[in-house]
Amino acid sequence: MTIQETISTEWRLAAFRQMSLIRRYEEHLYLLFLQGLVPGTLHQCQGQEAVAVGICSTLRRDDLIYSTHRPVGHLIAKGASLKAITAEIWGKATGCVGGKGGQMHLADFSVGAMVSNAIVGANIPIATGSAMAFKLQGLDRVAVSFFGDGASNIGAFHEGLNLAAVQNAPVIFVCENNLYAASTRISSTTRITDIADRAQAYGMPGHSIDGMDVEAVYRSALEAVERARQGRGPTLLEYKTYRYRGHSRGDPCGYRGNDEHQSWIDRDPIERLRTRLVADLGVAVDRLATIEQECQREIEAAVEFALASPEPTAASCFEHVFA
Amino acid sequence: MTIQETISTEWRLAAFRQMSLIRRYEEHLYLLFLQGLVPGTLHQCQGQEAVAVGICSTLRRDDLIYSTHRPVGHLIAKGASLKAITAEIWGKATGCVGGKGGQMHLADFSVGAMVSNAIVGANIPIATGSAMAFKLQGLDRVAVSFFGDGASNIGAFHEGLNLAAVQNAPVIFVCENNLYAASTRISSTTRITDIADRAQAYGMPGHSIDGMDVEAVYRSALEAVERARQGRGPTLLEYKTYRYRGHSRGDPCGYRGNDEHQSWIDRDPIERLRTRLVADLGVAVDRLATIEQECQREIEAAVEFALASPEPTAASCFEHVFA
Amino acid sequence: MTTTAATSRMSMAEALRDAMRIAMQTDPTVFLLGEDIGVTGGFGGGFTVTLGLSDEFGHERVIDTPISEGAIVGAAVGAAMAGARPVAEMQYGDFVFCAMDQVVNQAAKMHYMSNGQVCVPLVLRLPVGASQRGAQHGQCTESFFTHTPGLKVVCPATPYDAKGMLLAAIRDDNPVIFLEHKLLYGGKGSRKESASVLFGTDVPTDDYEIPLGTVAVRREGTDVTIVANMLMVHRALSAAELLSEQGIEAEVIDVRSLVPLDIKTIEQSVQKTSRLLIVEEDHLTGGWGAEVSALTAERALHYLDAPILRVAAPDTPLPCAASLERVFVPSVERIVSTASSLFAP
Amino acid sequence: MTTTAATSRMSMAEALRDAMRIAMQTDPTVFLLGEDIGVTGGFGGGFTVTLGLSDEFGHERVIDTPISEGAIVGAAVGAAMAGARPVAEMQYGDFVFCAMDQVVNQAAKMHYMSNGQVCVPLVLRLPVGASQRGAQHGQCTESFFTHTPGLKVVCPATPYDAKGMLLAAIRDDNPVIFLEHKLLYGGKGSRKESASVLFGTDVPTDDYEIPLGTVAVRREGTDVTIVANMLMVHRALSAAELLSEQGIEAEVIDVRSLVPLDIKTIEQSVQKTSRLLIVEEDHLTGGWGAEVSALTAERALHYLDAPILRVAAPDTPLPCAASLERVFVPSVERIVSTASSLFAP
Ligand SMILES: Cc1ncc(C[n+]2csc(CCOP(=O)(O)OP(=O)(O)O)c2C)c(N)n1
Ligand SMILES: Cc1ncc(C[n+]2csc(CCOP(=O)(O)OP(=O)(O)O)c2C)c(N)n1
Ligand SMILES: [Mg+2]
Ligand SMILES: [Mg+2]
Repeated sequence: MTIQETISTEWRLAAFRQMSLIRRYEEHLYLLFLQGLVPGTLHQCQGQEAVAVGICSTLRRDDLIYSTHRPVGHLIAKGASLKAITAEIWGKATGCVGGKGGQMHLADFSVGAMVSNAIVGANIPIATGSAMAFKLQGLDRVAVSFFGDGASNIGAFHEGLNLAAVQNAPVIFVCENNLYAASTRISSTTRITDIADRAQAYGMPGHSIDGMDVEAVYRSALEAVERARQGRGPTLLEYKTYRYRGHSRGDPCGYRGNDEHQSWIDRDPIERLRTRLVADLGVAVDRLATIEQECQREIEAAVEFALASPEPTAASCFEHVFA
Repeated sequence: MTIQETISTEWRLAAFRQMSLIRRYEEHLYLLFLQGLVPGTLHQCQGQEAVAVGICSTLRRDDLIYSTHRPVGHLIAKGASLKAITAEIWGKATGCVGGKGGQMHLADFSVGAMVSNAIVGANIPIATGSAMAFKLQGLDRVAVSFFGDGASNIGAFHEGLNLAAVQNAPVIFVCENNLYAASTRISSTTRITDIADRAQAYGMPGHSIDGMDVEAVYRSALEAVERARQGRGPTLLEYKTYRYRGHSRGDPCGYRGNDEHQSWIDRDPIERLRTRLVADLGVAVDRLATIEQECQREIEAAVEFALASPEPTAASCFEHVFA
Repeated sequence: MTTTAATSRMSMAEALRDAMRIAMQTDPTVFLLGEDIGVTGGFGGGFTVTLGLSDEFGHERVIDTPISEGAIVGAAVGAAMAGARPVAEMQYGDFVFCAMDQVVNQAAKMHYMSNGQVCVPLVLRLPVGASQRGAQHGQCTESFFTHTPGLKVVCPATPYDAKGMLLAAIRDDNPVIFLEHKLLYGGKGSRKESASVLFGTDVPTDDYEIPLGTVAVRREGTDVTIVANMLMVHRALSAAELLSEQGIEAEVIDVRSLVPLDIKTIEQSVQKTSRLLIVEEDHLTGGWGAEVSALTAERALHYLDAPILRVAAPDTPLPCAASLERVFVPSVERIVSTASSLFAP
Repeated sequence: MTTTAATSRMSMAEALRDAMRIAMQTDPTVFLLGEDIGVTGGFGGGFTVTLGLSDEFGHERVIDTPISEGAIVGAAVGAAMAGARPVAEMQYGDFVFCAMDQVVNQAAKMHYMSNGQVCVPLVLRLPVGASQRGAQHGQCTESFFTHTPGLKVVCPATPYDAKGMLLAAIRDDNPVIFLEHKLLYGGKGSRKESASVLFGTDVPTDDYEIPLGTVAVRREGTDVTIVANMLMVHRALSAAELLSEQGIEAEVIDVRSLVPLDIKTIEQSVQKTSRLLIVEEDHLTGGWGAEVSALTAERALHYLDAPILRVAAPDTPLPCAASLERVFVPSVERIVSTASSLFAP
């Protein structure tokens, strides 16, 4: 029995639900942003849902993920409270970190989602350290570091991957290669095309995978997670994907072409999974529509919660500097 | 005509002279150190002479080299004033940087030897920047960064090589892999054996070469330097070599074995070249002995100069903070 | 400032751009490097400052780098030592910590370590200041640099100063840390910061320099000296108006250059007013204000009629929510009330 | 300090080693990481501090890392957030600039950014101080950290304090920057620093902690308060003896903890002596002494009979030659003459 065969319709329906929740959440926020209703900055992940969902579906609740400035997908996929992250984006007292974090710094410690990091690449050695701590304590937990193509050029990537390899740390490095770091195309910041090739430099396995196919993500992640859990060390997983919207709020994407954009939308991970479920597996179209409506309601409830929540107190600015 | 055939006896004699000067200089210092006569710290390069000499023999005076905490070989090979570097080691006013630098910070700007750097790896992006400036100014000068196996694990290596590659900068990265970073063997700090393999991660040529054979060093360097000078970009050159003495003053090398040590001494680059000159090319043994005596006299004169030189003035402590 | 020169209305972002344009026109060794600064169809850096410059000067002189802060500064150091005049940008000032070795151990020290034989004429531009992006995107990092010998540290508060000081900084033979407050850029359209305070003033279109190492007395007064920089200059000026209504005339000094620091002018002002209040957005403990206070306590102690007070950001990381950021960043009200307290009987 | 406990003569290096041994024995989540700290047949770090610990606790708990300062601190942050108590070492304090993002943007901020939901109980050990190795191997880096909210910063001056404070630091739930002066290690044999001043004192062999956040009054006096840390405590004490011969009785306060800072004790001393002299090996401008001065100018101005003076390293990079280093590092003579000047009519 190959791993592929173990993917059940239930798993696919769950993945469909999560990807839909992420997509619809991000689109909902985008519409609110266009109306000037979202405070602070905004880095969205439409198009990249399959990576977040495929990876996190292989993790246990006590495994840790370290996300980035673009955290919503990862957080939702790991099971974070939608209300708490939404309230955080609105800077409310009920936010997952009490309004101190904002959109780039989301967390839900109850499900192993650590504070997402807005210093590109910084979470790579940090996730490695968590993995080292698991190993030291004899635990079979794993840590995941999410980062982008752009992050693979920073020193922390090099140092973190090398240390993880030599320490045989139970960590999985997930590079979402969406071809751009902000406005800068990958071809102008490195001469290689597959970030996964860098794994060789550390004597670590590296795989470059279609990030628009949640099943491919799941299978590759499962292998890497099991490998890590069994004490056989880290893996670098690169997923080719695309961010549909701008890098951050108000980015009109003048640096990339419509054709390229469309070619990725044509491979949309959610539509691909919908087709598979409906055409190949005979799931009723309505069942998926129901799921989507449920997502929508959950999103609206989360936004309502956020809007209705109180501002943090002035005193809370001074709290939690020291433990 | 292959490049190999262009190596002349004159070239070999010059290389023999330079390697002998380096070796004898370092050994002379070592003996003085044992007598407690050398101030400050001491990082010596006995065993690694072929790399310094082979590389620098392919450089022009106006090419820049950036050395490390272990700079003597590189500096001598680039033609630096022996008196000025010796006076610097003794902290004298006549030192190449007026006593401000000490053993780890030697320079001779008249021959393109920049201040050697004691932050491991830091000179990698710096050399890259000099190369970028040459390119910007339309000059055909090149920059060389020397560093060790240990340095290949620091973020600056990664960032510097990647930037150089993508900028097509005329820089040559020379990794002297002497198997140890201080007391730590390379096998415990990375899972790969050839640092040159890391070049692939940047789409850059990388070569692993015998660093105990000055002719092999020369040939590989010539190719890389010409490549850079012609605007075809950087190269990573790794040389397998060995440091005969301790990492720094007073290191008894308890972390490595005598057999290993002896196996490298058996391939000593100076003795190898002597054999080649005498046995293959018919150079008289005496001629080499004369060269060695000349080196010895030069060294003694340099030390005398240093010892006889005045201390820097107290006022000079406050000079040259700003230009 | 020659009053006959032609002027044009410029935001600080435009004034900085104008300075870089003139510097690049007048000196072929000047070049820019940073992330997203020259991409065609892109942003012109995080705050539009370099917009259009790659069209004018080409991608060889407006270099889009990988996300490699250490190599950005390192390459600038190497280029500067090899005869060029690089202007490096961190997209946000906070990222300079990724490049700190190159700033502190390399750029700052190489002139000294070479015993004066090489110079490191680079400019490192750092957008600083709170702007609702949280703890890793809004720190005021002045005092990490003022404490590092070998670095000049400047921080203009107006478009006019921004242009003249950037030109002077690029032409200076030393490494210059050039701090730019995000809320002072005054950019237009979607990339304007929401709480911006300064939208444009008349700036000469020609080539001029403001000597580094000078302060600017923005308002004369007899009762209290308020020393501030960047955004806080503007808040101090607003505070001064309110204080004036209470009968307190504040002298407001803009320390647009922190290193070198014109402590003489501050000292003279304190001798006149006998009271000193320092206002900074940097954290209180060990901010540049501590040094100004210490210098005053050393040089002018006997002129003082009241304790030296500081209004600064608290010793907490920067929180993100607007409501918390307002608590964090010194406000006009805090400046007024602290200044008033110096006159309490 | 319980006087009944068994003691043993220890250098500071030995006292630190003893602290780590006890911490590792009493808590299985404590581990060490750094360069050359555990290699069999190796050095035990740059200054023998960890010598033998890998034999005792294995290479899994005494981890020799690659030369990757950023990853050393980053891994410590991640390990600390996952339930371990890492003790990370920079071989020389100067290399911390390679890891500054992890210190300033990560370690210091994560507790706050998590709204108190995670802790970062790590210790970062930094050997500091001039020892004839030049500009990149001898900086005193205190004030980069005292200015970063979220970090505790401590700097023992004696073997007894070193052991008790390291134990407290390891068990503290916050990131603690632990500065160790090279000339105070007092190591033996070939790895002893040539100008070492402190070779060994009686230190309890049992498990004890010195609460972080305390200062130690090393000498009582009525005429001038001298505040110093690390090596400078010893020089200040020597200076105090010479001053005493001039009839000046100095009170010497060892600020072994810079964050938290017990400013109260300093203030009370100044209220008694009316004179304050600060002595630090860090650069003058923006050193921790500036903050102590500023706090005093704010809280105790009216008690002062003389300007607040600072004796510090100059604002130059650290030169290497012994003759220049002697000019750079504050000497007993400079302390004496500056203290005396406070009494000039
Ligand atoms: C060290 C650092 N440098 C620069 C930035 C500014 N910045 C934020 S996101 C980003 C692009 C990141 O690209 P990538 O890693 O590909 O992730 P993506 O945004 O595509 O998800 C940049 C340059 C930062 N946050 N941190
Ligand atoms: C950033 C940094 N980390 C650590 C050190 C301390 N250190 C000096 S030399 C050295 C070993 C360097 O090894 P390698 O790069 O192989 O060069 P080698 O000494 O073998 O020539 C170390 C760890 C340093 N100088 N800089
Ligand atoms: Mg990307
Ligand atoms: Mg080596």
